[in-house]
Amino acid sequence: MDANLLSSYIFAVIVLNVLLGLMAYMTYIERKVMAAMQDRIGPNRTGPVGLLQPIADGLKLLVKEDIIPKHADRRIFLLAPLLSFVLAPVAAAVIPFGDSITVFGHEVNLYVADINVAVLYFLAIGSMGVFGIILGGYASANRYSLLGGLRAAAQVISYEIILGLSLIGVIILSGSLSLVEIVNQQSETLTIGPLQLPNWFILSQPLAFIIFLIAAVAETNRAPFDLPEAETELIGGFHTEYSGFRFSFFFLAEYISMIVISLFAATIFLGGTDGPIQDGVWWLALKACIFLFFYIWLRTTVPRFRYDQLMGLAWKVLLPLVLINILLTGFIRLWGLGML
Amino acid sequence: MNELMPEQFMFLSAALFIIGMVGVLTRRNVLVIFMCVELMLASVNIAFVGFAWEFSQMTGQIFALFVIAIAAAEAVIGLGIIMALTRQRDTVDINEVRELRQ
Amino acid sequence: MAAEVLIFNLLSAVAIVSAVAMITMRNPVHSAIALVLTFVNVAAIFIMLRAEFLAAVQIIVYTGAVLVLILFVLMLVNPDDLPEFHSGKPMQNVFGFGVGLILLAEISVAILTRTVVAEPGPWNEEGVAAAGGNIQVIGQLLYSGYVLPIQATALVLLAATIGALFLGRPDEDQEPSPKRRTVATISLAHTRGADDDLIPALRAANIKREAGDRDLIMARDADEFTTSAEEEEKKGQSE
Amino acid sequence: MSSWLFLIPLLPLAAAVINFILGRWFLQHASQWLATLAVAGSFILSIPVFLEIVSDEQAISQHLYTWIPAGDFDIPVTLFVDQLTATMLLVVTGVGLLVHIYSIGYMHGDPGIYRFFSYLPLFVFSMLMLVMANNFLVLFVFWEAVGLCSFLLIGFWYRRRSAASAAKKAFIVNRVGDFGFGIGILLIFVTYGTIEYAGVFDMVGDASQTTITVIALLLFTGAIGKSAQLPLFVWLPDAMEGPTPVSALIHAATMVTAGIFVLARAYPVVSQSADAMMVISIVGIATAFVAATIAVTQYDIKKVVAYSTVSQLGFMAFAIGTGAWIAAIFHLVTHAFFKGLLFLGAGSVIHGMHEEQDMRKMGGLKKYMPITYWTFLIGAAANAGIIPLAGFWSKDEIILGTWLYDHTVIMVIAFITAFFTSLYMFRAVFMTFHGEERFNPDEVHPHESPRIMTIPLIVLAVFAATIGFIGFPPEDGWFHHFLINAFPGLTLPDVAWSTIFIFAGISTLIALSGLFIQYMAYVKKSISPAGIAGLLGPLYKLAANRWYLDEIYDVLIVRPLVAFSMFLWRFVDAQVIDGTVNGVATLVTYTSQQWRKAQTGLIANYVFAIALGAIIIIGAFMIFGSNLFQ
Amino acid sequence: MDSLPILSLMTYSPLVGALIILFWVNAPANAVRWIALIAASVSLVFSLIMLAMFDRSDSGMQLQETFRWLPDVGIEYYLGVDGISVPLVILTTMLVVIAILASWDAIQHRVREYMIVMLLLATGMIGVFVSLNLFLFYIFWEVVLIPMALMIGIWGSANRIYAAVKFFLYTLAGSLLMLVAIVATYQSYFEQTGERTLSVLQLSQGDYGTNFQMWVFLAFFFAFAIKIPLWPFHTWLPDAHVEAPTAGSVLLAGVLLKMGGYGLMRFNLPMFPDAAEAFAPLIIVLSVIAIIYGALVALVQTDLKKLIAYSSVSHMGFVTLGIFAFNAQGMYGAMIVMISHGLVTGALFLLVGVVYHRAHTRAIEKFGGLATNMPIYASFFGLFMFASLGLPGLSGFVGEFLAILAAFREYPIAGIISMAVVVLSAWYMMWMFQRVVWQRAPGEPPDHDDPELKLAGSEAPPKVAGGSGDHHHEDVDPRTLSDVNAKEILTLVPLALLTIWIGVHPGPFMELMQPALEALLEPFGGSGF
Repeated sequence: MDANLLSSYIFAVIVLNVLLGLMAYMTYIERKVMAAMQDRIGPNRTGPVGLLQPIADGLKLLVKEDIIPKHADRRIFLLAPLLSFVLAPVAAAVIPFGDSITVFGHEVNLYVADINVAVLYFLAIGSMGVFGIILGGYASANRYSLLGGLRAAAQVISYEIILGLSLIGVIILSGSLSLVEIVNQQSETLTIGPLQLPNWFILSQPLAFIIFLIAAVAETNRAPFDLPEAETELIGGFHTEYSGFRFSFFFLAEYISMIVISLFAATIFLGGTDGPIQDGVWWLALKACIFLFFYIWLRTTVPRFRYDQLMGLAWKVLLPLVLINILLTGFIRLWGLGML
Repeated sequence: MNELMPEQFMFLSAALFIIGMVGVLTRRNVLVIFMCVELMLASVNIAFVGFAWEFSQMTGQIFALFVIAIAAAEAVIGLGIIMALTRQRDTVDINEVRELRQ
Repeated sequence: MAAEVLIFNLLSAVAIVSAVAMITMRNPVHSAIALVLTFVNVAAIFIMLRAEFLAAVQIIVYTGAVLVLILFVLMLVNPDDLPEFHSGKPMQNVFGFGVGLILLAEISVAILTRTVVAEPGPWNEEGVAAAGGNIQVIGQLLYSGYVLPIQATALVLLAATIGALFLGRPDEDQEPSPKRRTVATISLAHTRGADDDLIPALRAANIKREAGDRDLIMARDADEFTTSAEEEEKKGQSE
Repeated sequence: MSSWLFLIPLLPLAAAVINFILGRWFLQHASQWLATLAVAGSFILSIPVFLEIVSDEQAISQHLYTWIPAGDFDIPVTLFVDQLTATMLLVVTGVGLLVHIYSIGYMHGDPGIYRFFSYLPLFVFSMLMLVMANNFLVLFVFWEAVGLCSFLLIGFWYRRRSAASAAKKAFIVNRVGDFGFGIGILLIFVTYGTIEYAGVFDMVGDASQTTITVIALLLFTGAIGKSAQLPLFVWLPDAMEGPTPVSALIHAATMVTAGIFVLARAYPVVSQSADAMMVISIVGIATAFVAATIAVTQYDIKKVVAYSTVSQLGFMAFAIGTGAWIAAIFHLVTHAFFKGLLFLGAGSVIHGMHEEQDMRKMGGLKKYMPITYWTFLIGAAANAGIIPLAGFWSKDEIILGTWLYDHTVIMVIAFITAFFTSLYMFRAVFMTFHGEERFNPDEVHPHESPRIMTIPLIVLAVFAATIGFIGFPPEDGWFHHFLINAFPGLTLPDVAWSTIFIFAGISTLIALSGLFIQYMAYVKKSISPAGIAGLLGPLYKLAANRWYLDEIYDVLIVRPLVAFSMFLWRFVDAQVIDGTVNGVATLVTYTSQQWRKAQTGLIANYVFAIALGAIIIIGAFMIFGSNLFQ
Repeated sequence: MDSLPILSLMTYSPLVGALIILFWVNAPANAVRWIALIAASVSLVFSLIMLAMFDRSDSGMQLQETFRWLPDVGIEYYLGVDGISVPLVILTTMLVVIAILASWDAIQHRVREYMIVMLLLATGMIGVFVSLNLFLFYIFWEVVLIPMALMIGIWGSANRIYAAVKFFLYTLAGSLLMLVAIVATYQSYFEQTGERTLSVLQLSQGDYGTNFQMWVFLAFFFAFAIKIPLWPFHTWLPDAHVEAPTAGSVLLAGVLLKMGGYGLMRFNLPMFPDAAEAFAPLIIVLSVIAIIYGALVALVQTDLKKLIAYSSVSHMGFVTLGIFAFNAQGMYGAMIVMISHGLVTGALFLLVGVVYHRAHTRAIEKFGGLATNMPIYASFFGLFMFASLGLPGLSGFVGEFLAILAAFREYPIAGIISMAVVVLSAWYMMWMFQRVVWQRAPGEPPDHDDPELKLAGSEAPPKVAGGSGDHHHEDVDPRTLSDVNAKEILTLVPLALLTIWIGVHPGPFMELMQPALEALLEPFGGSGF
């Protein structure tokens, strides 16, 4: 096994653990922020200002009784949360956290893999993630769960298309599907008259960015598009019957996908590790945090969509917009290349 | 066997294809049959891609791409038909749907 | 490289085993999951065969879309209606396996006795790398030599879209079949209990629901399930 | 003169066309004058032509245009006038003119008069072209055209079912003759490579005797139809449904003699074949006899005259058959006049009797219509062969011819026929004009016809009485010497005066005996015709029913043919052919139904079939297509 | 091609009209009619220009137009006319104009579609006569088939679907055989010369084996025999004719049947002379059967159109009779019979259409005495009846006599038997004429001057046709029918004039054909010229 591969594995383990830790505190931050927005205090008992709350929650979930409904499809019931949980962080493998650094004389890349189909890889993993939800919903032998699963299936497939298409514009401009390459391109400087701007794709693809943002929220089943869970309608949707540790897997998966997609968005549209001063992983973290905050913000402010509104938004509003965006980008690209 | 032999992917392709075919032959659930057909298409794709690999060609890959595209179209239509079928007949048993026999 | 062969064989084995599982599982959902596994393995094999783009597409399209749709449909269908694996025609199974074995044998013979006739093309590993990668090569070839097929494919997809819309539309002019039991929406799972009669779609379908019925309701529009006062009035007059 | 030749037929044609197109709305009764003037013009133009022929003894012709240039079948339309034609020209235009004049009176007040005066000149045109043709095909064309005119004129009162049927019958029966005639023309062309008279006649001898006989007989077939010979004469009596002037012109004077004309025209061919001549004479004498017997039994005045015409045509035919060519033409000419006269006279009677044709409802008309009576009498006497009227000379010459050319049997029958001729002619005269008045005087007021009708009668009567002298003395008259040029190779026989006198005597005796018998029967009432009829029994019935020829045709030809047609339609067409077609379809359907069972609707079965197919194809390829097992 | 593409203009001007109508969706019916008429008239004018440009002394193809189309397989756009096609083309363009005029009032239902179909049909028919590439020919051949089937199937009378399907299947069966034959010939020629061509002229140069010729000749022959139609392939014709609308019958009889005869002359004879000679006796026998059979069956028909349809079978028998006699008279005869039949039978169908339009029946027994209230109609009827039964001086005689003569020269028995049709045709035509145009209306009492009345004493008056008892109220009394109007006269007069012209002076027509026919007969010894 050669060194490169080994360093990749090591880095992957690091990323995974960081993600899990982040996820834990993501829940904490969310509760805190929401509390602030709702003029509450939020968790404050466990540890200083409730900082140990996530750990306590984790422990609670671990020790709770693992209930499997009698009519459940046992094997799938067991498989589904695992599937969700495993697939969520895998997508992070292609996100570049910076250039290579030298550790113990080895050059270590700050990404798990730079594959030439990274964007597609990300989408592929994202599309697989929904299996956990569907199967979970199905296996619970609960009508609400099933509905949740079905909703998830339809929703994710619909928004997957929007998500993918919104990235096409970026891909056209960058000419590559590799995230490393895309980040590299964004680190260039764009000079427009007196202005000196970073070549972030949010500037050249604003429409795509907005659409991506909306689609990403839907893709992660977060409010206001959390129809598959929809406590008020479906009593929790696909995870109604899940408890304890299995429930935590779904819970973890949701938050990890949030983080991963935020990282991805930051990489694609906001230049990744590129920053005004001293490029580095902190810039990426900062940008991702903005997205995460945006997620929380959305949850507290926007009410849940009705299901037909959700689908209508995807097919009747976003899809045409994103197609127009692709068309315009294509023309601009051709014009830029002098082919028109 | 130090190197990947072309025969390997061919056998894989053949095996998957035959499995898919046997599935079509033996199953009654139209959705399963549908999945078996998808499997057969995928097995053909393996052969395409494998030959492309063996001969350093791109044509195989491109054709596989077309196969995938057409398979997607077929899936949409097929599932639409199955939906319509269940709405009309309330069954997905292929043996109960024998209108062509009339 | 033995590792490569090993990985390939491993992937193949998993693919074949899960494929066999797919056709032998009683529960179609299980079959679907087995198929997912097969497809993932196939995608992995694609990567081994230097078709990264196809691998991604395979996952996105087959696994992420087609199978999800299949699952979706599977779940919409009343599981009571799902037929069992053994169709009651044992001859069918015997013949099915028999034919499969013979064909497999024939193909195996063909594979083993084949003679290579094609000349290697330019797209070996170095060639692809020089051209900028797998995607770049496919893209260039696709939009230079295969413009017509890709247009045709686009047309097929368009037709499929229209066809799907057509197939999925509610039957307007058709008398609702009394046998039809599942009228539902994903959106409105709250059945209103005794208020069933107020749901026009159900009333139109002349469906009396019973306690144990599954009601998966597919509706275009939630408004379909709410009747305005005017409509009620109109109904009253006409009756 | 030859450059003006085309005007002779053109004038009537122009009149016909103008009358037909403009007659209904613009000309109405004026059409009769146009037609009459046109025919008069033709007649006047014909006279110098005739005179030129007489003086020059040379045939003249005028080429108009090429009709059918089909390779070596090159048919010109050329007007050709020789002695025979010139004679016919005068007869046709002369009688035609008189009939036209007569018709002005006869057709007065008829709403379709413009049609009448369109068809009649058209007939004159066709007849003129017929006689002036220089080849057989053009002859055939106008042979048919006169048939057309005959059809149109017989069916003039088309609202009568009988008239319509008669017209159709006339045309169809004529066509039966034309069938043979047409084949004759084909055979002439195939044999000689041309159908122009001159060419054919020059080469007659080139063909075999059989061919010549066949050609002659085929031409005679046409004549059988057109000239109403046995067995096709049935149409002519029915043709009396047409207006009487039509009967006079077409069915007595001109058209029906076209057959005789054709035989005369084809003299070089016909005369070469003794067998054909024999057949012609036998048919001719049979016709003459049969028709004469029928005529004796008829009550319809026009029918009597019509059968008389058939009988006289039989005379002409056997005259030709026996070799008395000139006598035949001579009889043709005289017959045209006296038979035209008889018809017009009959028409006058009918006109005066308010469209009554049944002689049983006439009688004693002599005092009401004297002119008609006298002219009719002259015509009847001429027909019966009373010396010295026209009919006597020509008929006597024909019978003389049978003697001269050694046809004794025919001669005997001819004498018997002549007796019958006299019988029916005077029967008609006496029944119509003498005896008691059998009509109802309250309803019918017989009256003499207007002058416009009587003048033609008188003119014709004069001719009927005197025209015979152009052939005097028999076999040596002016007419014979004039016409002999049209029959190259024919020599006028030298006949002793004694023979002539003997024959004339016998003829006269026979004619007078007929006159006497009828006088006794119908005027004196001393002989009962009914008694004689009863005495003869079946023979009388046979004659009265026209020898059952119509019935025989109906049973033997018409009905079987219609039944056969029905069989073809209902069975062969609908059952056999459509049955085969539908059978193929049914077979396909049935096979498909069987094959359909393979379509079980079970997808598994289809896939199984596909897989099996794949196995077979791959297996076959392995075994036969590869070197795997070699 | 340096001059005007006159043939293309002529062929496609109806199509242009059809397209205009097609895209003018809400066109008023009258506008549609006018467009159709103008388009057809333009085509007619072009065809007359073509006639003017045509060199009568040249036996080859003239006014040729060639475009490369699919040169690799020998398919090209190749038009041209010779003396055989010119008269037929003009006949077609003229009959189309007449057909459109005849449909002016008769068609009130789906006028747009009708005119589109009609114009499409026109293009197809003209195309058949001018195309010299077998591929193109086949396309046009099939183009004719579909509009005609539609016309019968949509605008026909009661049993129209059956008739349309029958027509379609019969003809299609033939066409498919022809397609096979075309491919076979193409392949054979390719094997001989290594050149891929579908040009008729080139294929005619090929030297095919006798056995091959036999089969391919038969395949072509079936297609054309069905179209002609030769006995025993004729049973589609009566049904199609009876059910088709008037204009459809006119075009069917006037043009479509000619396509069969034309096909024989254009393809079978030049390409497969040996087979043609070998099969000639058989075809002559079939022709003679058709002639007599058609006439006999026509005799017992009770439906006007059916009678005329069977008479068509009889007449068209002369076409094959003439062609396969292989002499000059036969060829001329066949051509003139085709033209004449187109004029005369077309006119007869128009005439039937006139009364059908007024009385809504075609049953012979429902009519009678039309001459009284429809004198002009009766005159035309008489004229065309005589033309149909082969009265000399009208067009029918010239062709039929020549055909009979031709047959008589080669097969005397055939000539004699077919001559018998002069009796039969007179019989069935006149019987029909008598019952329809003459006599009195069914149930009408005899006239006061009718001799039938006077027979009362001696015998009962013959029953008048129909009798007074079975006079139904729903039937239109034939006595109330109005005479032909100006439009109808306009359609009939040109046909009448041409009928008379060809009958009286066929010379110009025959000179037009002569070089082409001479060339056509060359491989057969060219006897008769």
